[in-house]
Amino acid sequence: MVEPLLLFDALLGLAIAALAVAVLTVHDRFAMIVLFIVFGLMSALAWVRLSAPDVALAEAAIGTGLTGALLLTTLHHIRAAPAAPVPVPGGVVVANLGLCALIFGGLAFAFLLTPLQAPGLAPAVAQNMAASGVGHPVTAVLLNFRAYDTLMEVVVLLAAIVAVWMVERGTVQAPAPVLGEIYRGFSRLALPAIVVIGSYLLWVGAQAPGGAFQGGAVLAAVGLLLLLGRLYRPQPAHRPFARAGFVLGTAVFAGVALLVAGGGRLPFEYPAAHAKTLILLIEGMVTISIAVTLAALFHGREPEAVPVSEKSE
Amino acid sequence: MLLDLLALALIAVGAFFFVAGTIGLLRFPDTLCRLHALTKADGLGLGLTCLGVALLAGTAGEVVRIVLIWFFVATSSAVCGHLIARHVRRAANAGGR
Amino acid sequence: MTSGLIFGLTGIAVFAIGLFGALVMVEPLRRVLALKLCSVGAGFLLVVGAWREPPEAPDPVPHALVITGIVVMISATAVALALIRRLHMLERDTDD
Amino acid sequence: MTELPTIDWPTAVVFAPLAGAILAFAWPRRAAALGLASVLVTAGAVAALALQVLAEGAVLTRLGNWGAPLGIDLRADGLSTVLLAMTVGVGAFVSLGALDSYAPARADDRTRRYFWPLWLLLLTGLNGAFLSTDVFNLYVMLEVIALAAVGLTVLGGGRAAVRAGLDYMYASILGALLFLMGVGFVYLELGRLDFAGLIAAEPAPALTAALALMIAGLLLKTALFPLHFWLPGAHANATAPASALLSGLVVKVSLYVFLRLTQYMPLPDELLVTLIGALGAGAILWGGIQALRAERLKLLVAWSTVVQIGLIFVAFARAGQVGLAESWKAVALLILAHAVAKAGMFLAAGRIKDEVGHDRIADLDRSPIRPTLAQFTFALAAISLIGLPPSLGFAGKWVLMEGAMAAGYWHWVGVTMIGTLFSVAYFSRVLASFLRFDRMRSPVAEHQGWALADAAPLILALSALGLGLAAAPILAFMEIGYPFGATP
Repeated sequence: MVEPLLLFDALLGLAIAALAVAVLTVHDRFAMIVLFIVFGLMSALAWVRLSAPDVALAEAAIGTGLTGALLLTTLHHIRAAPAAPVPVPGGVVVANLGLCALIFGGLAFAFLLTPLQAPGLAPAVAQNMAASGVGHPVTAVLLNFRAYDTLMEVVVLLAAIVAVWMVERGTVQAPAPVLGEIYRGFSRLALPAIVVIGSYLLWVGAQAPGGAFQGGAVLAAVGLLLLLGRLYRPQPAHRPFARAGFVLGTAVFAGVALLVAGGGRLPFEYPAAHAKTLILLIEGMVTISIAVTLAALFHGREPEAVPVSEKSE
Repeated sequence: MLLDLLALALIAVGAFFFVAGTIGLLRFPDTLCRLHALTKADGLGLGLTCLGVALLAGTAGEVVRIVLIWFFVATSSAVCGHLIARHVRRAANAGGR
Repeated sequence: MTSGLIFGLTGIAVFAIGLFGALVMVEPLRRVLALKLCSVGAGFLLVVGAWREPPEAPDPVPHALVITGIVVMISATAVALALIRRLHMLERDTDD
Repeated sequence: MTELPTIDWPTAVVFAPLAGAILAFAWPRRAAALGLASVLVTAGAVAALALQVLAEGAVLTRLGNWGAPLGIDLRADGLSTVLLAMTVGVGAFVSLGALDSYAPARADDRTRRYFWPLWLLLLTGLNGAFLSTDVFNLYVMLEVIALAAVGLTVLGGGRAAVRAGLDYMYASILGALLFLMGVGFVYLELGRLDFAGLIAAEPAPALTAALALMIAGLLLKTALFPLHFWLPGAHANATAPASALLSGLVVKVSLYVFLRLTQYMPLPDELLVTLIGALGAGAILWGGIQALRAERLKLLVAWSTVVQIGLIFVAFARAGQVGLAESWKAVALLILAHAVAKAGMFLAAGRIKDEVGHDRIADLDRSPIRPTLAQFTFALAAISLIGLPPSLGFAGKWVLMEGAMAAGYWHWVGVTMIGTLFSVAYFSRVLASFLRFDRMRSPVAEHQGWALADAAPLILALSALGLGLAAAPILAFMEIGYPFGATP
């Protein structure tokens, strides 16, 4: 029963590598992005095969779905630019091809010489699961054992939105396409469902695959639907709320990490009795921040006071 | 055992329709024809696959989730098809003028 | 031959392909995609490092690392894309 | 130190700037006041940490009380603490300089509002990186630094700055991803990510691959020749305080991580050490030639960063087979000297540009306005970068040359001397134009010899000069916690 699945894995691996090549070589830029999305979904499938459903969910929602949306909206803005400004000299291409082939060979050689069954940290995680406050090992690692990394990851997201707002000052962007009535009807139908699914993913993360990042990404889709259907338009007056949304996750996460310290406890050392509550609180706030930030990254520029002609339809 | 075989058959037929839709996508001449092949065949393939998987599901909760997945994928692909077709028509109108 | 071996090699190949793209491509969007390919390749390697022959459960630590990596990568991608849009706007304005 | 109670100083050093960043972003009207306050609080926390390190030796914080390798530890030994002090010290004076550079008369409201959150996020990342003991945590910190640094690069908003920022972004992400791939190989082989695991590890093919990937990524991020292509544009086109932070502090982090990693995972072959030294020599030559040809003051200063980074790698390379036991001191001193002097120099260059209105070197001596104090500051910083006594740069070069001569590595001595000659040559291009008055036909206009804004760069340049006298205590402090001796 193992052989057909291995064959499937091999085909999937080949397809993924081929898609990667296709992303770089296809001429049309729209096709390039679509191929990338297919590539991302195939990678997520491969990670399911490697028994990593959490990672697959995150890659499908964030790494592929939202990244794809970001790429498409950027393509929409720069579509006037020439596709390939300057051709690269053939010699450079060949030299780099050789270099990368060499790197592939070296890395593959090192990989093949490494036994894959190193014990890793799995036993240590299993041993401390009871003290972590949650039942799902990946969530325990993200929100408890390596919570400091996760806090800094939220900081990276905060840095990204600060930088994006700073970069895109006063840009008047290409008008978004009008999507029509059927789309609006669909988004009204889908919005509540997405909210439920996102919240469910957040909640279930304590015990099963899911969690703040996947849930936040799904909720960010709400923002995308609203922005695309012009059901919500960012106004300059909303900026304080947006800023509050961006920093909420970081602030609560850092605040909890510091406040639990004291009385002989260290930062990030949640009291055992309240660990689950505190982790859920952090996850909830981080989810909101992630959703707001990702939607704002999709929108791009900071909503600024713009000339009246721009505001009215 | 019989149920398993039936589920397997349904999924296999579903997969066949997906493949057929994909071939249509690759072979048909223009966007509207491709859309025609894709949405119809994939809709059928999706339904059959979901039915097959639902037969294998262990609990009622799982069946409900599969039905929900079917519903949302079906509606969103229909809306996507509509949006693409709409875009094509507008582009054609804009080009024709 | 195991799934881990197959996908480990896939990941290294994707990383090398992405590296090539990052070094050679001139088109801004394609360079961003090449970098994203590199990150998926690195993700593959970590997920393979976590993988154990079923029924043994995988190691959760690398899974958490890859999720972190995915979020970090979309942040970096968003900033790069904002710069691309801004640069395009500035260049278009001066060309007119 | 009983009067330092329950506050955990390593955590405070990372969280104080983070809190400042959150506040400065959430209340843009108060950004400058909140930002400056938070930098000062961070400086206080670093001072407290330094006292604790002095009293107790290396300080270890087991975040969440799990302990590495399951959890993440923060560790402050002498070297980390000195670099933290360098970061907040330089950062505090650059912050003061920024108050003037981004004053309402000079910069728009946006620039002022966004500088502070970005700079404080950068400070969070820098401090976190110097305290980290976990390779994946280092990757995340490098990304925090990268995004904040790119934001600072394009703060001016001009086309050249955005283009340079985009190139910097590509290089930065690629460097980080090479590092991440290396992290993957480390986990594949060891099943853990902390430094203690690296130290205890036996050599293995996967670790060689990991080291190669990580070093490639770090060299790209630190802009060692020939991977320096992104640096001059990014550092020359940013606004002056941002350039000071980028050149003075940001490139030092990847250097620091490089130093730590090569200590814990020694390079397998001396040939590689020599190769890195040769790249450093290439940086000295190429950067020197480009600095001689640069037409703009800030571009010249940016190319001088390429040269100085080359010099630091030469200092690293003279370790040879003996290992880093001795040569790391020269590296650390040169890092310190360059950070302080280059930050002062960029701020002074910014002041000159602000006052004169341009920074074309050829026309500097035609200007009717002579910002003499800024020019004096520039000259002082140049003295440290050239390496004249008693500056910190001199101390660093002295340790480097002494070691190289003792080990019989005469080629590295020669390279260092050539680098010094180049520095003299390209800085004297600028200094000469400061001293010449004969090309100015009209009488020197209303004299603006100095302003309060010159204080920050002047203090930095004077520190670069004066700290050379304190090189011995600094070296002694850096050895606390045996960064490069017995296992920590």
